[in-house]
Amino acid sequence: GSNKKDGDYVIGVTTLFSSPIINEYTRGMQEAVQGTGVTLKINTSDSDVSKEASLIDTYITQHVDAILVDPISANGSVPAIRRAVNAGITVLCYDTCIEDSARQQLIKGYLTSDQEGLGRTAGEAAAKYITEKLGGHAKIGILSCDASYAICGQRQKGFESALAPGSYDIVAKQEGYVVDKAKPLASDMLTAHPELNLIFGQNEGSAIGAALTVKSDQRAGVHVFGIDITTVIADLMLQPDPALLFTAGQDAGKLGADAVRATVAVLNGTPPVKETQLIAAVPYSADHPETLRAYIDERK
Amino acid sequence: MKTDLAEPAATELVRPARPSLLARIKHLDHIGLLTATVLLFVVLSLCAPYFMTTKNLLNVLQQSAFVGVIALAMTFVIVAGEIDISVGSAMAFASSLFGVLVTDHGWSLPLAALAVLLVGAVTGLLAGLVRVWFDVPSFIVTLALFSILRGLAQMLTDAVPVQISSAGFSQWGNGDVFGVPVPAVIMFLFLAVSWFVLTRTTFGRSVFAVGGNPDAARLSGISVGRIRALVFGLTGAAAGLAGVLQSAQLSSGDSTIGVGAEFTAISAVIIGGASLFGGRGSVVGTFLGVIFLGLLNNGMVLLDLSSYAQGVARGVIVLLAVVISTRREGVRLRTLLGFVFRRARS
Amino acid sequence: MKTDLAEPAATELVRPARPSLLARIKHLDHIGLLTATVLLFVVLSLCAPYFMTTKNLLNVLQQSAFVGVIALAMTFVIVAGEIDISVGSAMAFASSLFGVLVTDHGWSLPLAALAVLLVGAVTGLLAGLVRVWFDVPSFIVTLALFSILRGLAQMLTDAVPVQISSAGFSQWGNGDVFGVPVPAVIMFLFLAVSWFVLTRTTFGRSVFAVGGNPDAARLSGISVGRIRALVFGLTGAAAGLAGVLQSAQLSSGDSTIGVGAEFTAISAVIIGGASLFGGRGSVVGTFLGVIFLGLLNNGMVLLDLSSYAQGVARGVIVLLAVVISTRREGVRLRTLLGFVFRRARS
Amino acid sequence: MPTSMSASSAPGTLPAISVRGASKAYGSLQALRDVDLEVAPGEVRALLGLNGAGKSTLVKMLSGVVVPDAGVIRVAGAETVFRSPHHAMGCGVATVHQELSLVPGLSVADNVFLGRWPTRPGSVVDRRALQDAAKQVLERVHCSVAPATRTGKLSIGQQQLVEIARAVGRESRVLILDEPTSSLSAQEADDLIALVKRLAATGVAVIYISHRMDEIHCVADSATVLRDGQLVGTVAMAETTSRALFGMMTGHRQLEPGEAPARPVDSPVVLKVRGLRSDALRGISFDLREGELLGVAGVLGSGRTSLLEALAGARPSTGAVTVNGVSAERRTVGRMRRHGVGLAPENRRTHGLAMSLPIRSNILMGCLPLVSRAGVVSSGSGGRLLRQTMERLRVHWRLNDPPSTLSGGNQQRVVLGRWLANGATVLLLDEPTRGVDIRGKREIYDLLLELSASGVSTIFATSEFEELYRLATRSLVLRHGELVGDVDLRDTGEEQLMMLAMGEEGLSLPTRTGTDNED
Ligand SMILES: Nc1ncnc2c1ncn2[C@@H]1O[C@H](COP(=O)(O)OP(=O)(O)OP(=O)(O)O)[C@@H](O)[C@H]1O
Ligand SMILES: Nc1ncnc2c1ncn2[C@@H]1O[C@H](COP(=O)(O)OP(=O)(O)OP(=O)(O)O)[C@@H](O)[C@H]1O
Ligand SMILES: [Mg+2]
Ligand SMILES: [Mg+2]
Repeated sequence: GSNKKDGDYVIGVTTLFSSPIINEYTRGMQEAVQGTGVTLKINTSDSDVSKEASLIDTYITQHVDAILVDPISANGSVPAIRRAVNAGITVLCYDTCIEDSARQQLIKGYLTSDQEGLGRTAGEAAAKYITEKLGGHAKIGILSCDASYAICGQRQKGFESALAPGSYDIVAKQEGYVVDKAKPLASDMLTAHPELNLIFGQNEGSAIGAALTVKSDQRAGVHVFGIDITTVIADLMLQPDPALLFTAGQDAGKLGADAVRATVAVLNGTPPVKETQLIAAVPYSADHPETLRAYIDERK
Repeated sequence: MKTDLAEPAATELVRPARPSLLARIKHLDHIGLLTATVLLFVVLSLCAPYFMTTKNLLNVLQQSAFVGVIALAMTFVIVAGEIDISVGSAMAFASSLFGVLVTDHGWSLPLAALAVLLVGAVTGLLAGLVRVWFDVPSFIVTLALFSILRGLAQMLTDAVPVQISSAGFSQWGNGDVFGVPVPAVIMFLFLAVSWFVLTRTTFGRSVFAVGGNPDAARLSGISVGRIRALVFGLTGAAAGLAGVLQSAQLSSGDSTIGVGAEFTAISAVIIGGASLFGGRGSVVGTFLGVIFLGLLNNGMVLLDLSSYAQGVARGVIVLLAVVISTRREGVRLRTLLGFVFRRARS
Repeated sequence: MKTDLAEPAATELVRPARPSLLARIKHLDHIGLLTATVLLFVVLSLCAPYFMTTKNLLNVLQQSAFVGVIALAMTFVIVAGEIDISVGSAMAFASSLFGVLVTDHGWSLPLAALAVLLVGAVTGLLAGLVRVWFDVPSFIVTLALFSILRGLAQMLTDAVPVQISSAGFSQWGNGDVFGVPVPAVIMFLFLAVSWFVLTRTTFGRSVFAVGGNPDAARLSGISVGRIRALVFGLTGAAAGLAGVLQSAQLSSGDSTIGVGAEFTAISAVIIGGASLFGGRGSVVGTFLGVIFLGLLNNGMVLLDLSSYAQGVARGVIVLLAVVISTRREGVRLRTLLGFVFRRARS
Repeated sequence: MPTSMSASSAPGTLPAISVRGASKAYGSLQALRDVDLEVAPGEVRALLGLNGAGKSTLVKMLSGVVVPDAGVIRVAGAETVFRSPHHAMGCGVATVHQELSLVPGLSVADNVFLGRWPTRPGSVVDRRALQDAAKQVLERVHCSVAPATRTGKLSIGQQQLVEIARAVGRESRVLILDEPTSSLSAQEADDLIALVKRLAATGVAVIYISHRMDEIHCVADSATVLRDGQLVGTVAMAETTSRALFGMMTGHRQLEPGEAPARPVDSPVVLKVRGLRSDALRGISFDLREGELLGVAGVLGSGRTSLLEALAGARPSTGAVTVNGVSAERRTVGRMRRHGVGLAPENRRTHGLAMSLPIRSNILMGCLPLVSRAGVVSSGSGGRLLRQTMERLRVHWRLNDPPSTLSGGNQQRVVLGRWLANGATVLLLDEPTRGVDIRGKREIYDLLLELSASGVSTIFATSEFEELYRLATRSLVLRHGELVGDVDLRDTGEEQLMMLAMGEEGLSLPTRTGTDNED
């Protein structure tokens, strides 16, 4: 309903689940609508496709002007979104999105952190480290979230694409993206593969879990490259000779803000942007403590 | 005797006094739950905008249908004095299997659906047989199944949702019959059937007998083991059905669905007035319980509660609902409050 | 009578025979579970490289400690004939609360820890009281708490882990005493204490009495309600402790931890030979169960099993373990197999 | 009724049921060894024996519950092997087992036809047919309960009748009753016996187990006696005496029952009750003197259990109770225990004992404060206490075995032991010898007399006059929760007592619940 006056839009937002990164998204969104008359309805779908569907249906009944969705499943989320579009609601994706054909048809815009880029950024840092510190070859362990979330697969792809072929073997891979599960997994992984000298954590939980383990198991030889930035991660990297050397942070706050702005723009009649708008990864390295401190201070 | 467990207070020590008038009229059960539901309904229609729209109420029905089907079957399990916490995983497994059969193996939809229901029923049956033969509490057997089926589902799909591209199919999940969502229609059919089976057939009576006093049942020639195994076959099939419907709604086979469904279903059954110790329960009560929970979830979103607050509110309200609906004679809120205060004082 | 539930076969129809010799020597219980554990141990040390290293075994101890503490407390709950499925959320709540108290309110670590334990105990106690006063099955009460506490934890931290930066603190979770990880040490202390309490104190005896036959207990002057409430206070406190330890290990207060801990803990207790129907169980058995599960998880990772396969394997093996360890007199694998075959034939 | 109609003597007629060389061992224990039994149509055969003699085992064999190790069963001459209880019933052998086997959640009608509900095509229960059939059967056993009543609401006695109705409803050729009257009031027992006779008259063969001699004499044509799992012999009742039967059961001749001790008049009052009221009690007042054995008589539902429970603090009550001069306020079981008052409940299995726990714990659970310091149980004093208690009870139990391994009499003594160990001075016993054999009874009687001599006062509720007169010289009589008599038994006959207990209503069964429809 773009016949409305600018300012009094209602936007329904779905989030995947409750996590620091996702809080950054919503924080950015909230900040973006400060002052403008736009109201946000934010609900989490708890990584449950059917709950997501019911959320979207509820937004439809509430006659929201637009829905900003972080779809759980490339296919599974389509029908609900289609219902929304058929009900004349503008739908945009952020973070993740639905499969392409449907997306072209239904989605008025898609903003995401460059997932592959995140992986690549981490990968490049790792590649540098491998040539400089590991004499050109690494035995890598992966703590993954890709069994549960497609974007993690893209991150993995990006990460490997940045590594010189033959410069690494992936010797172990375990699915563990919640920190209390990830830590024991990392620990067992290190035990099973003493030769292991580099861990890639596909998300915040796995990166933290790996870093903590390397410390507590005193495996000085092993270093962690991760994805996502949180105060906890920053703090870990600021410690003396940190285990977590590098993380490719999503600029989640910016993503959230831009996503809302894009939505409002579309509602105001600016033509929708069909191609994906990528928010660049922000590199955080243990070698540059000042950026890390800055990150933490912003959130004090 | 089991019921001693169900109502410790109701054993010889404190026998129910001669039935009060209130108790007499209450032979249309569920008065407590009904009151609660109506209350919730009124509150929401007053506070929550858009709640009282046909569209929204139909939504609630559709959203409740999936877990509803499971809860109805769960009623049999619980009346028989058992419990099944594997249904959520079973749903995911069914959905995944369905996706794989249709998309990767090109089975026809009805055939695949049938196969999935069958597999579900058989899995449940096997679980039931393990419970019976080795006399392991069903909580444990189904806990194991809970972990096994989720794993199998992920193996089948490699945890990547399997697209099921067929316009007709998504109608199973999203279409409607004279405006009523298909899943809701199916739930109603299932309600009618299971009501009839539980209250009118020998199987239903036997379920009550087994739940109420297994020894008595055994002595009267009721094959306790068979009944126990069968009820798990029932939840298995129901989970299969729910899985297929869910796949239809999502037009894909997905191994991540159904998390926590077991808890919702069990809550619904208990809210519906069944006893976890067997021998007591009704599908109508369960249905009310399902609707109650559906309204609750829907209402909390409409009221813009934060997802955190929703968790808290859900817990509290479910507990209240159970307390109200399981008071022996109907609602009796007075006594309830009196209770709290008396305790508070002493 | 409760035990009728526990062993349908062992009601009047089949009274336990006067103890056979096998049964007599088996008064050091857990022979079945011990066998299973040893078996697992041998298999792993043969197949899994690096399994048989002190480091790794210490790791297993440390990783088992968190759920271990909870399982030990859970033993009391289950022996009393109750169940507590809120412990996972309680852990998250405790961790979050701890983080907030220390970081945001600058409490000293010990003070905060004490406060968290206290809050945990009180929460559990309240849950217990609700269960007693309103005579709602503990499954439901704790299911509600399960949802409430998770919500509160997220509210407290806004789902963002609260950094607890204090070198000394992380020692609580990662340090060691003469090489033994601190959490493990704490678990052993907890084991010793709870063994003493359950077997040597009037409270422990009362827990058994209440679980064995609440009416008999009541008529013997044991305050059944008090006991029931107290055991939940115990799990509450234990979850608090586990939460603090976990926070120490992660040096942050985190609202996402502890998912599924309730199932692991309950499995451990049942594997340990306790009866879900009360009156039977032992902390030593539970401890063995915890170790068994710890070894299992560790082994599966060492064997580089995919996370899917792990789910399946865990389910199957847990079920086997329970079957083996709950056979009435010790192991008796022969009968077990005989059973299967007989059934298979008929 | 004429014993001549006993067909056992009449040659030629095929026995309705017969078993030859029946043997059954439970693990190491030989519960039954090479027993023969033969019952003719229309015959009422009493099956006698002490606790653990093997009666129920034999019964379970004849009803397909246990599979005999050896032995041939013939029904109406045809050799049969019972595959299941169901099969046995199919063959016309209906059984009322010692333990109640009803489904509390189902209606009376459902229970009467449990597992064989009348159906319409598609195994749909024909509810009208069910109601009608149930009504008829219930009338036949003179049970006034409405078929739609929820069974859980009935009293034990009424439930027992429903059980019997179930057996009768099967129109079977053989009816087995395992201690059917053990939970019935005298009145109900008489009704039951009348019923059994009517059935026998219609040609049904009845096997009747009971520990009550008076009953046996008026119902049975003949008696088969078991001892230690072996057949001692079968005799026609007409040609034997109670004492002969006692002899066969116990293996040696019985001594004469002793006289109840004279009521102590001068000894101090230990328990003073004034205006005791509860949901089921209407202002009861009486005194109990030290060492006194006080009986409580009344028909089913008269309030005996309520009275004892109220005194024990197990059920809320108002009114003044003074124990040894100390008034007992806000009575709970815990507080009354501290006053030295303890209750042995009516139903051992469901309220007295925890069968999953060893005997040791079952005794100690009543006296934890005694054997513990600062909440820590001292195994030393615990063991000592247990030893003393076993000496007082004159038993040697394997304290780590569950009570389920003990006979009825010994199980009752475990509960008594709990209170003796606790140093109780006032014992409240509800039906203390229910389901206990004569030897067990005698032992319990001796124990109680001994205790009273040592100054322990006892109030016991009983439905057996024999027991009442055997133990007490004074008895309270309750009717509808009112104290209608405090009589000296030496000058009050059973008939008078009956009249008092039942009042004008005479012989009609008291209904204790309205019949509210649950369907
Ligand atoms: N299932 C069983 N397992 C082991 N022993 C048993 C079992 N059932 C009965 N027994 C033992 O067999 C013997 C005979 O038991 P049974 O119940 O037949 O005696 P009974 O004559 O019925 O005694 P009561 O008069 O107390 O009913 C007893 O010693 C009893 O302990
Ligand atoms: N099952 C019951 N349902 C409802 N009221 C009951 C029940 N049993 C007892 N009552 C009430 O309590 C009163 C006393 O019952 P109580 O059992 O104490 O008497 P009793 O003489 O001990 O009967 P019994 O012979 O069963 O022991 C009854 O008159 C009745 O009013
Ligand atoms: Mg017997
Ligand atoms: Mg009584």
